[in-house]
Amino acid sequence: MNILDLSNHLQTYLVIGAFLFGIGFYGLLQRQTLIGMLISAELILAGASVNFMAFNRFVAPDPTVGQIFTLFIMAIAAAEAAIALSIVIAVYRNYKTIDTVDVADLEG
Amino acid sequence: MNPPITSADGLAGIVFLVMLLVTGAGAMIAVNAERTIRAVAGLALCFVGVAGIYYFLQSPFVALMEMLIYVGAVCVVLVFAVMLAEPHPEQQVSKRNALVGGLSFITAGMLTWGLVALAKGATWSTAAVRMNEGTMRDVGLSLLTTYSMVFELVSVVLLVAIIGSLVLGRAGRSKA
Amino acid sequence: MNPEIIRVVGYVVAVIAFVALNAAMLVWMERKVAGHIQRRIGPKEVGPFGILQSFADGIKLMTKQLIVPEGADVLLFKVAPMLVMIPAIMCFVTIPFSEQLAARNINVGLLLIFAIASVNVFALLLGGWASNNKYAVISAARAVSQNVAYEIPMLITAITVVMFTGTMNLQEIVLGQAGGFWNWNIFPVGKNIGMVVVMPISFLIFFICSMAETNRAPFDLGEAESELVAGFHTEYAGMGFGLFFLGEYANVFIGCSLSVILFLGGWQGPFGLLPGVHWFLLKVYFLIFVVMWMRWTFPRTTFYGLLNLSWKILIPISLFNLVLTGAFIKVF
Amino acid sequence: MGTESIQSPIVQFVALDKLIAMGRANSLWPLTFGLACCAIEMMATGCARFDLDRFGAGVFRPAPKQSDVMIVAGTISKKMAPAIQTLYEQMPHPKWVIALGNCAISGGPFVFEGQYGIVEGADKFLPVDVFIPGCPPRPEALIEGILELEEKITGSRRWPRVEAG
Amino acid sequence: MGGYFKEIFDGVHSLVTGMGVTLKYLFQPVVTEQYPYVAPTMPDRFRGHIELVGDEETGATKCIVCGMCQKACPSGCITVAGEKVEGVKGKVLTKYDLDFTKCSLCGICVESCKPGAITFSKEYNLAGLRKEAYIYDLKKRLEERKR
Amino acid sequence: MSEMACDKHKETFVLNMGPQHPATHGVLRVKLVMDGEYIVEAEPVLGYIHRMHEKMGENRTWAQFMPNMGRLDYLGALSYNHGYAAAVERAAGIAVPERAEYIRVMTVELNRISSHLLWMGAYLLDLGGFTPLLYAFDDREKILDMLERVTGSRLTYCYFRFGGLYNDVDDQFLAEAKGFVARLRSRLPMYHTLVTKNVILMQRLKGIGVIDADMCRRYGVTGPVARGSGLNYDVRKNEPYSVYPQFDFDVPVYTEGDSMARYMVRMDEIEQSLRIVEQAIDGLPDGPVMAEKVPKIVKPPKGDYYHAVEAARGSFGVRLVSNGTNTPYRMKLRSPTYSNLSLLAEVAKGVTVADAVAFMGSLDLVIPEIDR
Repeated sequence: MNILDLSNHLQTYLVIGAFLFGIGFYGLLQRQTLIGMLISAELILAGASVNFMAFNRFVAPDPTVGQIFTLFIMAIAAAEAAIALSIVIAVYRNYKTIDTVDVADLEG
Repeated sequence: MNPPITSADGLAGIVFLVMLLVTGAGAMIAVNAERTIRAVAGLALCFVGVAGIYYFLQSPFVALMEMLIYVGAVCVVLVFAVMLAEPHPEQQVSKRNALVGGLSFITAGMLTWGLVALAKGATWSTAAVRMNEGTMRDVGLSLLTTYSMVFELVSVVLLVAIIGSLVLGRAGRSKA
Repeated sequence: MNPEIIRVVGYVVAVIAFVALNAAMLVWMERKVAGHIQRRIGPKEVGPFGILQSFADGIKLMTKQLIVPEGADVLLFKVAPMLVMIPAIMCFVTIPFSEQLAARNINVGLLLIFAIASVNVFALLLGGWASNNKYAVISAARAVSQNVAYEIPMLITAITVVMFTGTMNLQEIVLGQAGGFWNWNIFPVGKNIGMVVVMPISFLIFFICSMAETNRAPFDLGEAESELVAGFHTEYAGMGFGLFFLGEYANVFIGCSLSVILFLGGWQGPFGLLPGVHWFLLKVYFLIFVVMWMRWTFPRTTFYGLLNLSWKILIPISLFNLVLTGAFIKVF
Repeated sequence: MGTESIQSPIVQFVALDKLIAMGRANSLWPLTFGLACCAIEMMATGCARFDLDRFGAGVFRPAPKQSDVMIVAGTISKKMAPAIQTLYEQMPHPKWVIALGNCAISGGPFVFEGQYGIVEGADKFLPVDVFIPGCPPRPEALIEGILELEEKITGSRRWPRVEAG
Repeated sequence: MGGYFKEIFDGVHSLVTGMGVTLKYLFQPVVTEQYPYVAPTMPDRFRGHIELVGDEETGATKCIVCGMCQKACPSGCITVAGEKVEGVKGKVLTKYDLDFTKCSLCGICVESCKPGAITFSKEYNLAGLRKEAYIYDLKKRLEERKR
Repeated sequence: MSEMACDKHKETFVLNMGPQHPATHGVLRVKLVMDGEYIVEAEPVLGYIHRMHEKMGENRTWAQFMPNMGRLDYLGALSYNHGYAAAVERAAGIAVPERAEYIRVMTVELNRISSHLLWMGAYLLDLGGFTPLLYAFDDREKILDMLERVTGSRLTYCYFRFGGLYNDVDDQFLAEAKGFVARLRSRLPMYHTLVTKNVILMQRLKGIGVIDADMCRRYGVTGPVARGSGLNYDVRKNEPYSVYPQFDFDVPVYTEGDSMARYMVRMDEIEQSLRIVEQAIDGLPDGPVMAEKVPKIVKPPKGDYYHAVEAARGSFGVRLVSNGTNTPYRMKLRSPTYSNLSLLAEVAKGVTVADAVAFMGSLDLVIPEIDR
């Protein structure tokens, strides 16, 4: 496999998807703030989307399915970002912080 | 297939490598940056890379939508969140202790390793016949015919999101 | 060497050179137009008619000391001006100056421009935030909410054009308007009599939105100097500021050329005259002149007036236009 | 003053230096900065009848970071002096100062024995390059001051000298 | 609904007429006086810094060293000195210094001068690199002008 | 300049407007406590151009204080000349020849027009419109040229003397003034098309910074600001001085109290001033311009004197305390914008920055006059 020919192999995309997922997962566990967690979640979604697109390109019989799925994920992500923004702001208004440790009394 | 570096394909290969690099670097910044604003910038960088990868997957439409929605909207919204909720760039949030960091790193590393091994090991059967070319027109057609449910769902999700964020934003303002 | 590579490199160099020269030219033109509107001369002493004024400014800006303010995010502070410039240059890739003169003919050219231009907003935000300056932050927030608000009617009107022409390929959109100004999309008497009602309004909305998107007066809230000193580039000195400036003019050019391509027939000449790049540039520079003319005539709007204009007037009308377009395409 | 605080390079490119000096001299962006009466004459100089923009000096920038020349137009009170100092320090090199009007040169008519409120001249705390006397000076004098500054930067004068009379 | 459209129409109309005004001026001649090329003439009463008046015939100063100008000046920018010389009535001017950087151009000195020995000059475009250049020795200037 | 001071528990932050800020035309500093784009509290900080005028008055002879008047309010310097000269004349009992008073009124009104024109331009500059400033300056330069021919200076006039004028006007001035009246009358409709009727301007000014008459009374607000709030108070009419009673002019009063009303008052005042100038030119009597019996060194008798005039920005009063010597014992200047500015803290509460700028501009601030 030539290094310049990577773009024509399914594995490349799967690996990068896995990396994005892994990095996102790590971030989700390790990040402290709501915004940081949201960013990590977006990375996980991006990893999933890359996989969808890759399968769509190489193995799917109908090459529109993956694209539509990715578009759907995008819409979800956009909605998620909007909601998250308002949650973050609401939390900030009430607790004056977005540190999840400080917001722990949200539980009860 | 082994394109020479000076040919058009070779050039495309280099660009692809750059895109991979950008994606990886962006993701790393997004997760590891000390300042939230840099994390968002890293996320934007990562999404630009992902958009490039989509372009190589022969779907320019999705690639451009990725740019438009993620970089132009989601990241901007995130920066807004940072601006509104974090007026002290100097003040850092407490770090989670090293044990959690190490554990999460190990967990995530194992997950990634497993997935990569899975991807490498498996053999993928290519579809014998492709129904269409997957161009923009095809995407549009199937979005309005076969997968019209997705279309409707997206609109419902967006509507709910709009109403939800309005309600949340409103509630915060009520004291003023 | 492969001719493909030479072609690519050639285009990149040509586009960058064009962006820089064009910005220099536009700055000079702006100052001249402003001068004559205000009954004064404007730049005059540097070169004939002061045409070298922008180059003097450029030399000066490039040799200025670079200052990074205390407490600023150094990396983002330095990256932001480039982030303004790079998308602007990339947008030029797909703009067809004439039938042959386009760096790349992309099937989704229109979408490409919108997608890449949206990065510009992000750059303003980063620049404003990284400056560690309150004026810059407020200004960046203003610029972005304005951009987001005006993106909606802009995209909707763009969709009406796409519905009407049936393509997102800029070349094909222009080719569809061949054969005299009665075929231009702004007043398509020759093609669809119903659209005559819709298109001029669409053009106006699109033009206003593109002005708002590029933060030009009377929508230059981000740079409202009486309120926010110099806006998001308050802390930028020398070439950092110069790049913001270049980027602004490049964006003005892109906005106007999009208006020309979508509505005014691109490189097509009126009366069925021979098409060519000169027609395109003529129309674009005329629109840019109108933009400048407006800037030197009107006071600045307020933030709330601006959002009202977008949400109460432009978006409803553009939605109505969209519906009408669908109807007219079916009827006529 | 001005350029002197930048270390002179080891290798000199005379032609390039000249070009840079020409560029700087013809693009002196003043800071929008009015203190008192003279500021109105400064505005008048920028307006249609005198048009400072002819010399490329008409781009009044509101932010110190983007301006090259500070026109101290008016009386400097002791309360204001630190702010002016800050503004000057915020301007990037190379930078110049023009003291416009008698107040900025020496305190002008507000100097009297036992005065407690004003700084007697901008040159007490700023490296002033060009002095323009008058109370207030006519706009022509400000144009002359800009030309004088250009002469100082490039070393030669491009414009005819006007003898008053 | 009608009000909505009327508002839009009125707004657009006002904007277009406004643009008409600026367009009209765009094509009108400029009003700029190009200073270094065209020197303006100052009106007779223009107040530059003060200057000693020479006698029309001899060119000698009319100043009688009465010190009225020095006393009248609100900012104290004038310093006059004279000495007794044999054979001449009154004092002879030895020094007439003007610190123009303190002057407020009020004209009280010119008004107070009984013999009309001082007048306003027409120097309207002073600018220089040194502030000491504006501390004038008017007596020397008069003598230079005589020559 | 911009310390990142912010109160963690109030969600507000402090924004500095000035002392070097494009919106303040001078060196006013306004400390704004902001909640997002909204102002919670606005506090003007004065003293950045304090030039000790009142102190100087106690150190100088009566005549030597005259040049200071030109530097107090450099936009309407002649009104201040007039106020001070009239106050001293009242104190010393000097009668002024009628021709001198006519010329005083004529030049003061021309000065008022130039001040209002500059205000209009600078206000539009605050609101982001650049071109009206240059058109206004175009007209203003004509006035300055005329006044320069008469007084010798363009801006900081020192033209009036106790008992009359420094020197007489000539026929050329009268002809030019007449020509100018015609010129400005033909230009005013242009300003209204370009500026007043502009929908953006209307949006920015209508209903912004509303002041009611009661507030004006409480703060001692005078001039166009008070007249924009329905207070029909003009020193020229209410406490007539000089030869103003001989002229026929109206006092424009608007009741809305918003920025637009103040704008309209000033624009209307330009027209009224043109009327006064026209009448003064036509009715200019012959005679001397200097009273005959003016002592060389003015020494008003012991006492306390006050004289107010209508300056471009409101009622300008001079209070003199004389102990019979050739220097004033105490000099108190009542400057109109000082009172007008004190409205800011109350009005700016709860408005956006852009509206605060529109409001501040409509007060027509001249900072050296506030700080004195």
